[in-house]
Amino acid sequence: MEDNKAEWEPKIVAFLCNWCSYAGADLAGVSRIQYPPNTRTIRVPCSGRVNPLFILKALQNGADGVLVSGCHPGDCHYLSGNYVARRKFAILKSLLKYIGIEEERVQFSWVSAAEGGKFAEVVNEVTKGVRRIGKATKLVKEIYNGN
Amino acid sequence: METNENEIRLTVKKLFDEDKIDILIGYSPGTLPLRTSPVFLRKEDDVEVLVWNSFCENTLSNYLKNYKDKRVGIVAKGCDSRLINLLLLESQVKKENLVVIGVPCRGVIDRKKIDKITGGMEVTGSEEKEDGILIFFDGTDKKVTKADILHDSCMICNYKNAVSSDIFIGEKEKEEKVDPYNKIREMEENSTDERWNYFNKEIEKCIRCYACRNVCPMCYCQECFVDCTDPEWFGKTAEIKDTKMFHIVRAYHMAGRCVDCGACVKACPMDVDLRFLTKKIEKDVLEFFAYEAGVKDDEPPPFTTFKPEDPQEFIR
Amino acid sequence: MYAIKEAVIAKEHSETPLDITIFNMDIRTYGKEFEKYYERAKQEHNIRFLRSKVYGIEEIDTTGNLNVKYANIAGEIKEEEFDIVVLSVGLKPESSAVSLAERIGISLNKYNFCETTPFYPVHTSKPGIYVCGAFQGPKDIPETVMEASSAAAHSSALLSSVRGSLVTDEKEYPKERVVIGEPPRIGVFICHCGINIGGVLDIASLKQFVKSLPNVVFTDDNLYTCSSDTQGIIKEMIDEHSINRVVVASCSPRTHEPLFQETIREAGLNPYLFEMVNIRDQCSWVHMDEPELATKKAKDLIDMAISKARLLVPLKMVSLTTTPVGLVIGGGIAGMVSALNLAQQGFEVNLLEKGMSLGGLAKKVYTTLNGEDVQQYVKDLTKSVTDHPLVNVYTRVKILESEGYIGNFTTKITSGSKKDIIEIKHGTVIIATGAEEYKPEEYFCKKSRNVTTLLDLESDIAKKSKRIANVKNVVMINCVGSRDEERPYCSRVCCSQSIKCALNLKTQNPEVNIYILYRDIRTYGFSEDYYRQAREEGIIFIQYEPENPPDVKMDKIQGKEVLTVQLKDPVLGQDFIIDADIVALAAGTIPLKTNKDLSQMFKVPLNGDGFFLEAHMKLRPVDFATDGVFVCGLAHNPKSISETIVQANAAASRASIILSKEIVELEGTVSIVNKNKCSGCGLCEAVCAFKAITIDPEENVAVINEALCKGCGACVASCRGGAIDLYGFSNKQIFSMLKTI
Amino acid sequence: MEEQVIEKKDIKSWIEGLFADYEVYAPVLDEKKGKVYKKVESTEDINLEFLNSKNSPKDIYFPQTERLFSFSRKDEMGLIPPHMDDKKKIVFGIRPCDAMAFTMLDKVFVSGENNDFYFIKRSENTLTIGIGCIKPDSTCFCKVVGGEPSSEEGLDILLIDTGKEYVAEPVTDKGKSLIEGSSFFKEATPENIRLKEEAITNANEKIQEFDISGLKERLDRGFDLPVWAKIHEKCVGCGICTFLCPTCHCFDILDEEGKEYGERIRIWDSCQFPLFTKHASGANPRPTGKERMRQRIMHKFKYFVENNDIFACVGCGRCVKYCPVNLDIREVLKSLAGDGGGKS
Repeated sequence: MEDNKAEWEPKIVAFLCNWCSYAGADLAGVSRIQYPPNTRTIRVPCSGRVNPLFILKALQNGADGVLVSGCHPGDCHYLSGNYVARRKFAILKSLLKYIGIEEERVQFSWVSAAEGGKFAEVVNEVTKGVRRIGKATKLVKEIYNGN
Repeated sequence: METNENEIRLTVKKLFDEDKIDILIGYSPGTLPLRTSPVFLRKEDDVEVLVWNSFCENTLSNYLKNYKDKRVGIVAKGCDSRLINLLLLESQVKKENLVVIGVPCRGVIDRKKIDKITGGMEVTGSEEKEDGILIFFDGTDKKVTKADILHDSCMICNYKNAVSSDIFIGEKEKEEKVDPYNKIREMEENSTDERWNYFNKEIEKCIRCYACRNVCPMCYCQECFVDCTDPEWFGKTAEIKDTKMFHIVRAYHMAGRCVDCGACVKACPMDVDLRFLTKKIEKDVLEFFAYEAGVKDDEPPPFTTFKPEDPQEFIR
Repeated sequence: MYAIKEAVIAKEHSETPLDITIFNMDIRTYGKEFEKYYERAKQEHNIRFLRSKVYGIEEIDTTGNLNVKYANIAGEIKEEEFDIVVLSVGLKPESSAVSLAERIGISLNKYNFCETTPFYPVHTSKPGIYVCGAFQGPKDIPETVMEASSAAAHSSALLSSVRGSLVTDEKEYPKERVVIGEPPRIGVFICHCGINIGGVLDIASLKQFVKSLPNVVFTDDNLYTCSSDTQGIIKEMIDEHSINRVVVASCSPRTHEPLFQETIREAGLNPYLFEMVNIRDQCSWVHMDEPELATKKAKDLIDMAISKARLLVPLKMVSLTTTPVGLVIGGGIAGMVSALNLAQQGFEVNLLEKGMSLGGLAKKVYTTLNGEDVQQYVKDLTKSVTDHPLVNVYTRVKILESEGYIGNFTTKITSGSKKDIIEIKHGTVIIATGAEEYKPEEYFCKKSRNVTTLLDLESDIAKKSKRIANVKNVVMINCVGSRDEERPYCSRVCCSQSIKCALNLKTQNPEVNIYILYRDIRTYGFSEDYYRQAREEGIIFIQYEPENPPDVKMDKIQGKEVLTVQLKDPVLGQDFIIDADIVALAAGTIPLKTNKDLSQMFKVPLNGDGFFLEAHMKLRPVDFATDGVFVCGLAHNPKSISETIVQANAAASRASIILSKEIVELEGTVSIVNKNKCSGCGLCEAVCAFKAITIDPEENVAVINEALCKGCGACVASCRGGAIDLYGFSNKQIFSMLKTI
Repeated sequence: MEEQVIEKKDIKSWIEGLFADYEVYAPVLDEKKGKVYKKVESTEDINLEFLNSKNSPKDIYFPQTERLFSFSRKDEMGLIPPHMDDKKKIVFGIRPCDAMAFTMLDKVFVSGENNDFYFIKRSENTLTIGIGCIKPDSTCFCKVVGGEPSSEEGLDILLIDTGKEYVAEPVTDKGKSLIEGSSFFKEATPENIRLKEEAITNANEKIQEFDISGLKERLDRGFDLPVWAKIHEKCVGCGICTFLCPTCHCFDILDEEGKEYGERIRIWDSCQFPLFTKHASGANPRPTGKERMRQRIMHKFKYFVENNDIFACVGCGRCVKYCPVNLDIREVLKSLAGDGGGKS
């Protein structure tokens, strides 16, 4: 983790479902829509694959933000993966807020394969939000490296 | 109370005599004041050791997992009966192997509250009276009304009687519904920093003995995520960066599965306010998915199902 | 419908609250689930629907707004001001289509859409040429998709004798190298993609960085990694450096992963020992102005991919042999048509009918809207089905049980009076169980012999029965048992039905007065012609609102039964009474109760109304999420005979894709259970949309059916005990990626 | 050096003076954590009412989490030493039983041939000032396992409360010099000594005793006693008893990996956890609570005795008091020693 960097660039882990949001991100590329280079994508088959523990692990490993994006309700390539995930995320999101984690840290979106523009916009917003609240510290676990 | 105690003994005796059960899980006198202790009776044992009083703080349904293929009789408070429903839903127990002896419960007392009353002085003796508890300490004695020393989760309990049981002992307790979430609402009102500080102050105390997990009937995983080394979900140290994660995930795993029996807080040697987390999730599950854990034995738990109209304001 | 959809979306997306009015004559939400959408548009989104005739729009000079002049239902002239007016315009065939038709010599109808007939809805006038989509007539996506599959079905029927004859012989792969136990030896190939990547990212420093990473034994950068010569290089390098994991940093895995997997497979590596990094579509193309940060991002992405690659394991692709035999449930038009097509494609088919004989609901239908003889069609169809050597027809069938999965089903039935169980092995299932006509409680239907349903009236007309001999006044009431609380869907065909009967009755007896009481006339597509014709022939159409439906009274005068229908005329705004000799009810189409059993037996869902619910409303109109099971006909939704025929052939076409393969190869990325960690809580079973997980009652642990598993990972993410994992996206792999954040 | 006395009123000022050179650990009544041992910033925090703290002070020598070293993923085997705190410490107000536990831990970590660098570093830097238990709890049973309320084992100084004063027993040279360096102490008068003896006898009477003479012999042939199957039945397998125990010393060593660096860490472990003996293969020689409970008892009252001729138990009573299901080790010992009793 480049902590002692002069100007801090947020690192945002983005879990994108293969069939909608990842395709949406590709479309943003094909349409050359520019957005901030702060996301680090992890492609997953479905937002339903995203175990909330992944989100926590990302935060513990020093991610400044986490974005999980899937298909719009009803469009899930696996029929109900995003519905099942939505319940878990609702609970996690609320719990994190409750214990005092800034809401901007962990965010969710539905982005379809046709919404390249929306994807760029989401990354914009998320990045802005994370910049606003600054570097993550609350859940981060650092490894002692001699200094 | 005494009458119920006798009825429990008779019932159990009968169950053994009629060979309905192989083992009975109940309460026996403790070795310390204000305590009782779980007891496991077989046919040959003496049912007279069974007790039922305000010190029966343990959540007995936690032991069902140890007797999966035995015919078990169990003394069940309201909370236990709800937990049994959940264990049935998650097929951790077999209905046909179970005889649930429901008891009306007026709540159990919180030793930690008494500790406050005695100013930390060791309690050397206790007697239960109809209208309260007589405690002896530091050469003196003091009568305390039960309301002042009831366990927090008992004070807001809406299910004083077993919600479902094969045999019910005595008269049903009156249940007037109370709002269990006042404390949580107050907490939600606090600022982000206040909430964060409170969370840290509490979690800081954790020594990671896992008592909270091990006394919980719903924590029956063959291998807890926190013990898993491949992959190592989270660090194993007792430092707050790791214990935080343990408690967040533990609470998350309780979503729709916690009946607020209070076993975890009662067990915690460091007095960590674990209900601060579990109760919040209980509230969210109710508000988001209109689900109350263990009240019915046929209602699918929240994470096993979904509704197209589930809340999603938080999603862009 | 399109207008409603746009209106709702507009409301959802606009920052400021929108007032939307839809000026309309009739609302034609006859598609599956459309009626509910319409209701939500009214109730939840408060979109205003105004039954009216717009006769002018003028710009208001001062505001530039638009002033809409219209006549409302009562004929009053009104004006209203709007910011924007959107026109719902119709569809017309492209001129190119017309010239094409001329060139290939297929005839068009009077609107220049391709001419077809009700029983041959995708056949052009020229044998061997089929039509599908909007060129045949205006239509929605699902109809288009169904027609496409249907056309394919007919084509492959013609070509079945030469199926597979052009397939160049099966590709041979080298024996797969065993890499288990070897330490990871990773080869990384970075693509410039011309200037698409190289123009933005600092490839040299990427390469430098990658070299420094543990387990990387070879790094290369290519102008185009996807080019065929680079494929050659990749294969060589795999041998030369005994690489056992390959990482390609280039474009999107969604488009190129298969290519590279193919390549490494040709080099003797399991195709799943491959990981791809998208440094173009999701990096160089979208961060053009920030080359440094983009390069940094690319490094991280590659680092993540490599850390995942270290943990990649060879996956076995499950392949199943299939039984090339079809099973069709339901012997109505839908069932017979799909059975026949499968047979014509050369597959053995078993056709199951619960009744005594084939024909289904169509046995009660006599003509199509344009007067073609349905009974004759059913007779011919039945004959060709029963005569076909490849079709085994079973009647009076009871289905006892069915088990298995795509390519390998076993279904046990009894047939006829015999008790003995017939066991059928088959590769696919087509559910064509149909539906039935609603038997109304309303309007004395069950009490008076002069109140009847359209089906009965139709047979009266066909048989010239004396009940209708010299009737003077006939009243038809539409939407009986449809579009109400209990059945909030449109039965789609009743409007045409009543118009059809009205016209036929009128031809038999020009004197008769016919009143059609309707809510909206939904004669979509070319049926509109007959609506117009009906009005021309003096059939009286009176619109009513569900709030005050027609009021039918039954009295006895001198022992003779007298029916009167009372209704408020929306135009004149006053009540009026018709003495009706016959009251005919356009009773809705309702799903069979027995659908529930089938849905459980074959693990396929029903929608809220009780009809079968396809995998995707628009794009997969005959498929189910469960592979190898298909649906067609009224079991899917109310529809016309033509539409049924189209969907039936579509289902056959989809089924034939499976039946024509000896083996189906399934993805290796499936879930796997670690028994020792599983507590058998059943959460995974509950969240699996594909019914791929069951709990073994003995051991009380989850068991995955790899043939049914689609690898979505919902079960994995749900498992508290970490007992399930997903090949290709394992917890460990994702963790390793997170570690490199 | 003879016994000394210090007036109670001076105690705090004495400790105050030590803050300059030492970190001071003492019993505290923490409004959130309760009765605990911890580092104090001012003498105000010290609470000598409750010497029987919830946690034992063992973590001062043997912290629950210890960084052994860090390493870098980049260059091969780049080891980075941890920061070791070499602050001098005073453990004030420690109970004799807890102090005795320190000597017991010495036998584990300072065996002569393999010495635990981290443990030794800490113990060398630490001074222990004990206070005799004149108010033992009902759960105390030090005498049963060879201790007593006024034991000097493991202490540098022992204080006995005689009402107005404390009588101070300098046990080690470290202790002597600490007293000599302070002006608050004066020679104990015979009266002081008498009061001290009196206090000790009172305390001794208060400590409950029971007979475990049969225990050794019973355990020697006791590996397969049927009673094991019952004893553990109510145990939920948590780590409270082992983590609060002043003598339990089992640990686990693991690596925490980050992107570029990793750490090797030592953490407390508990024989009551299934994972304690679980093999990588998944096999577990102590599969159930029965084996784990047996191990805990056997280790404390047989194996350790055989190796070091003392019990690995000082009778502090913490496991009795804090067991969530009231599994009372005294009852276990009685039932094993064949002294009848034993409700479990």
